[in-house]
Amino acid sequence: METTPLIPQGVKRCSKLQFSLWMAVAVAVLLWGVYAMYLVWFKGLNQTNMNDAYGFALWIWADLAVIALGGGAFFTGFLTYIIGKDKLKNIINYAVIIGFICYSSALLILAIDIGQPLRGWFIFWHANEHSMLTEVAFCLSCYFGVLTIEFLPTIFENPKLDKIPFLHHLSHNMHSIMAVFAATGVFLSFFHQGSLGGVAGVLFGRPFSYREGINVWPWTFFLFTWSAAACGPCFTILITWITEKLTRKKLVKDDVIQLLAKISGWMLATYIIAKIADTLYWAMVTAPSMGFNLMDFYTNNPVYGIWILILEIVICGIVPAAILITRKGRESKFLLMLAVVLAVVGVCVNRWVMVLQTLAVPVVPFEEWFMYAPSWQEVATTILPVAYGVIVISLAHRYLPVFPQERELNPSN
Amino acid sequence: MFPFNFEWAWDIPHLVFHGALWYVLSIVGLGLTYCIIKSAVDTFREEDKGDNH
Amino acid sequence: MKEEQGDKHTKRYGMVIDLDKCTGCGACMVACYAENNVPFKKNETDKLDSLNWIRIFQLTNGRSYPDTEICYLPMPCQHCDGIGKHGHPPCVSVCPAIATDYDYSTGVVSQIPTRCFGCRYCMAACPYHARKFNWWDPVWPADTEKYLNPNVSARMRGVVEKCTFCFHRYQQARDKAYLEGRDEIYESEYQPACAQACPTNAITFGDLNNPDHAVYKLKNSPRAFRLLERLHTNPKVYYLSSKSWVRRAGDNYLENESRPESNRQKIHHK
Amino acid sequence: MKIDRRSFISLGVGVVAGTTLSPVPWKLMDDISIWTQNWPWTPAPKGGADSYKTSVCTLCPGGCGIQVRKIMDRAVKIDGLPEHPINQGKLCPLGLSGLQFLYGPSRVKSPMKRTGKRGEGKWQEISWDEAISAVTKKLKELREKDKPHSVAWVSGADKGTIPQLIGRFLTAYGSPNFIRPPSVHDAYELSAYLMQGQEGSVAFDIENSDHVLSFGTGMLQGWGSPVRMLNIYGEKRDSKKIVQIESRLSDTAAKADQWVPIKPGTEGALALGIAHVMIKESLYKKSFINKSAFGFEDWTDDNGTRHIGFKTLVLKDYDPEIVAEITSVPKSTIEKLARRFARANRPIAISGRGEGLLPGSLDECMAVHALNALVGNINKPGGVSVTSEPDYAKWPEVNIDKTASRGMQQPRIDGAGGSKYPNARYLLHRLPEVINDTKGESPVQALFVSEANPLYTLPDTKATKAAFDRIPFLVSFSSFMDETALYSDYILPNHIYLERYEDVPKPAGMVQPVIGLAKPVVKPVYNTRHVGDVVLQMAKSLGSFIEKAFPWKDYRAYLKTVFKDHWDQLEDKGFTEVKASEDKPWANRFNTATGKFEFYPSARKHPSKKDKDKDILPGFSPVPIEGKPDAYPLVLMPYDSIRLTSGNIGNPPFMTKTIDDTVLKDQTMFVEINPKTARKMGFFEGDRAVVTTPKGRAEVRLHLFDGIEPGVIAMPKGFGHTAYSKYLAGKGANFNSLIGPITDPMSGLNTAWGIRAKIVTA
Repeated sequence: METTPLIPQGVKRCSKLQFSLWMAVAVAVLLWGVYAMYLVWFKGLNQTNMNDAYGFALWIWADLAVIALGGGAFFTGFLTYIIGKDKLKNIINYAVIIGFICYSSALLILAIDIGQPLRGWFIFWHANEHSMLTEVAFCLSCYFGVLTIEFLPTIFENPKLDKIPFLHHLSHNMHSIMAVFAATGVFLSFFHQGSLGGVAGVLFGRPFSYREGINVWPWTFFLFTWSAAACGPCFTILITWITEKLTRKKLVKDDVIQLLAKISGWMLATYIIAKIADTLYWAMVTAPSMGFNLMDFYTNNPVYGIWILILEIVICGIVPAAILITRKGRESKFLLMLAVVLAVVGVCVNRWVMVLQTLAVPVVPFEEWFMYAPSWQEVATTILPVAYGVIVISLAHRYLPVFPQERELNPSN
Repeated sequence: MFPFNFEWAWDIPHLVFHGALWYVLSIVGLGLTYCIIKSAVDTFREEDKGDNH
Repeated sequence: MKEEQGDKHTKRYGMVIDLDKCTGCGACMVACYAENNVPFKKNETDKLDSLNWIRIFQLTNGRSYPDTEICYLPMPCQHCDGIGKHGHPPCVSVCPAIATDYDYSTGVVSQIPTRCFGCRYCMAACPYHARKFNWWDPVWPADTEKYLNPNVSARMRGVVEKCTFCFHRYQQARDKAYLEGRDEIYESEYQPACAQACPTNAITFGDLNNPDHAVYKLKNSPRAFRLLERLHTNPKVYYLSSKSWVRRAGDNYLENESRPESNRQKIHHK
Repeated sequence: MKIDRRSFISLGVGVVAGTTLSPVPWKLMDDISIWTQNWPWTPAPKGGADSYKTSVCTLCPGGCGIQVRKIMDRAVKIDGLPEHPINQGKLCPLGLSGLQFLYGPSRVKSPMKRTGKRGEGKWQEISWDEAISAVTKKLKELREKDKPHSVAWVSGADKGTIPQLIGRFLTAYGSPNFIRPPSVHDAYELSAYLMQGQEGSVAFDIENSDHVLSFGTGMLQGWGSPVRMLNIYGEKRDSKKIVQIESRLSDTAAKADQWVPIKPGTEGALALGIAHVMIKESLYKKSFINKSAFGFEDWTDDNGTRHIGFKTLVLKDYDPEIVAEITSVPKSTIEKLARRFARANRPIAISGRGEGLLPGSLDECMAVHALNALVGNINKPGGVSVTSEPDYAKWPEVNIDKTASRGMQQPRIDGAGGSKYPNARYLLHRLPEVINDTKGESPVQALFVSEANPLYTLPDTKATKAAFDRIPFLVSFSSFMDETALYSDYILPNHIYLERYEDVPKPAGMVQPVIGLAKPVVKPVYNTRHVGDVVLQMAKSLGSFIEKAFPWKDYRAYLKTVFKDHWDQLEDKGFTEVKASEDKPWANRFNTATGKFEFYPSARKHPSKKDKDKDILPGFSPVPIEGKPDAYPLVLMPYDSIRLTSGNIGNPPFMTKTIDDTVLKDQTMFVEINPKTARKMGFFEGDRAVVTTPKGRAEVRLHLFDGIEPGVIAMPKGFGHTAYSKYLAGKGANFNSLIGPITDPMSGLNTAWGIRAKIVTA
């Protein structure tokens, strides 16, 4: 264990060799993804298994999923800075970093996903404000900016950078008005998380995902924000737990995790009630008015059975909510982790069906179900952000004072 | 995005959407500018102090 | 299928396709390729990776030999008017960059390939799969580049394209009318390539608001139906069929649900 | 050091900030976007002056008028010519794809000489002079050997000035072997000749008919003039009933008022069963039968021999009960069909399967034609008539020398018009058999092929190839690298129709005597030459009396002489009506020995055996197909799709693009099979399988289709090309490679309509 000026004082870090090996693995995976990205950019989207029925596929799912999971940043920020749950300051840095990774990944995937990446800025320049995607793009970019601002002070707290007086002050000053940034971020997040829900919800040509709502906002708008607020913190807890396991030390105190888990639990519980109500209304009113029975969406195809609805709502919704809102459930390490994993899976399944199953369901009566499996290029470019995330977290953890409680929990010899 | 884009219209959806957008951008921009200026001022003051010592 | 009497000055161009007449010969598809510079590849058998602005579907009544019946159904972009008052097709409002638009003076849903940056949200929105993506760089082998129509730009890889009701022909007709000092465009002056070519005259095209145009009357035929009307996409492409199973195949119905009586009563059986 | 580093970092930060705040990145972003909108590898078609040229499409014998839109010197679109009487501004997918032939990848761009093995595709470009002298050298050599009759010319058509020019060339040279590929019209014309004594083309006035009883004719799948038929269907649908009799729910059957499924190959029996009902219920037109028909009732000839008539034969042998058993069409249906047909005002019965590239059985054709006689709807508006060929192309006789004269007296190689098949004119399908059966030197020493692709279109591809291997000199005039061109020794590429003059005779089956003129709408794109000019140049090169037989400067001059009075209108409008001088189309004139319509065609003499009345009268004997049922439990039939050409013109990429994914997937074609048959054999939709017939095998996939009779499988014609470009070659299998010809012993025509087959898992 060595300490250089680069590593925050009073914390233990693994050896340079160990760190390098770990990074090498991550970089190798990253390069694989970069190669696939290169293929897609230079040869075009024919490198994917998408087609005219699957204009949206794995990548859009990945986008929706990482943004939902990155929701931990805004919701923890909301709780910390706006509600004033000061305890959560002990995890907010990490939540912000995870959010930062998720959002930058989402932007990268979007840049790969569009057919004309060099014209991608048209979404801003020639914006159609009626499009949910425009709203997403603006909020996503703005919020990514906010996340960067939220992340920067932590970077400046690196011992080496902190020595630069300007950065030292900047870090301090940014901290001092962080609530303003966080509030803006929360405002943006409420909208783009919702807009992502709106993306599928407004498709009145797609009976599987179409939902009524209030004014221009379909119910999915609110459900997406809600579920991101519920499951994002779960993802933060999960990643914190994984980081603790990998670094073999405790980084955040249990009471912090418990508080976050409890709030998540109640969010999840209320969300799942709303989701069930939404599903019932959709299955009994919306879809039949379009000529569809609930089971039309879950039969006559090799993949999408009713199991996926049960998985999403019962197994990955009701079960984790029940665990998290009960003290006993929360306090059992196993049940807690089970619950956060289920919640994370649940939100991913929700995003999957809202994108992929929406497109799989035949709407024209004389068409059949459309099935899709991603090409390796799509898989590689989707794993790319994971590798990137591992690298950023590793670097951040090694060089930045991410966890305020780390020193207290791991007193040095 | 700007009033000089030809698809711009002075209607309610545009005003609501872009109003919100520019509002947010202003807050973030002003906040950031404030931090940078304040930090620069702080830095100079500190240096002045250091000089005085 | 209630139609309000439209304003005489606002045109709503639309199409009526008589499925009783359509023999599935494919002339509309080929005429469209030739008119609109639609490219071709070695393998065009993956119909979800095949640029077709109009595609012919074969419908069957699902009964076994010898009671089987088939019906051909050509499907171009439906140029939906959308929910509520027209101008809100499923695809237009979702496009983040206004690369597709609803033209209020004609009702045509346009597509600007140079504006499109290929997000494909419109494709996800369109229940008819009328929108096609340029997955590949278009290639015209040998000297085939020479036959390209200068009135329609060739689309580059990475953008969405679709049927435009041959809007360039409308522009040409409008310019001609203007030069001749006319306000009105004659019905015959603006016909898309598919309607022009159709050897059985199954495709009729014109202004749905204009009582002098053939489509005006045809759309109110008791044989008329539209695809997926229950979604309120409000298409401007009408179909005619004297077979009730075909009309039923145009939309989704719950088991034991019947088509609305208003349509069924008026059917004359041939 | 520290300061250096610091200032370095500051500098870097400054540069980045400065650049970001400067207009450079924004301008760059904009420029890159503009570049993506104008990618140099995505063509931007140039504009220019707009013009339209009228012409006629000759991609099939339909004779549709076209207008070609041009931008400067480029042809950019082909549309139908609105004022043309055949297509009225409409066009079929093939005609609309025309420019893909003009500019497409399968064109032969210059005269070529084979350098590799036959079919290997190794060529040397040669000049036109070299090409013509190479060909005439061979012709001279054969004449010197006193073998002018060993030259044969396969021409895609026999009507029009180019085929006549070729015919004249062969006559002058001394060969009787002008051969045209078979067509259903061979059977129609032969039936009309035998029963009506009229020579000429058979016209079906479907426009004015009110009831069409079709025995499998692909009226909407390319039969006759395809756009004319589609136009009638679209425009006059309500004024007529269409009944389609066939064992597969074809496009025509699907659009008919009634589809009558039938056991394949028994159509003739059904026609006779219908005749039985009409006669028995006295529903036939007595005025016509009594006054204008012969052989209906029993009769006694000059020698006092008693003969049975059609009535006796039909009443005795074709009771609906029996016919129902043969055809599997229920008795009640037969009766209904007969009554409806008889009660219609202007009913037409029409035979011939699919698009009509196969002549089919003469007996069947005559049996169906007998129905037209029973309703007396012959040589009448709304009926079936025979129109003589217009006689605009008349030239002085050719003076020939002794060699040529001896050559001309030799029997035709295909046996048509000879002692065995006296009534047939061309029997191309027999050519491979004749060559393969001849020991020693091939009877064909030189084969010329123009506007035809026998190596693809003839049944039994293997045998055809074997025969071609024995022909020492093979010349193709094809504009495209088709199978025959690919296999030949020299290619002398013709202009395509958009680059050349050519008269277009009245399309088959049509009443109105419309003659069209194809005109060059663009300058020749490649180094090709009009086959008419090449013939004239060959004649010139052969010299002496042959040269003298062709006194024209070039083909256009010749064409102008031919059309004299009609030329101006042809040049101006692109079409004209030319009536045969001595024939009124509706004249009720039978040129038979009796001067009547003959149910008992006295001209139908079987050369070998003693004729029985039953052999002469239209009757039904099951048309045999190859293969034993125990080894080959299924029956394989071809079907024609209007989206897939099956003749000498290979399918253009546009049309191939329209083909459904249940017909072709990747490079594999589908064979249609009834779900019941498939289930019994354990097959599912899309399964890969191998179809085997006594003639060949093909790897296919299976498409379960309810519209096909159990036990029957069907595959489209037009796939399985080995030549042309990658946009066609290698897709599916050629039906002709799975079937052999079956020669009708009476007429010599090829009657094969299917073959027995089996399928096994691939």
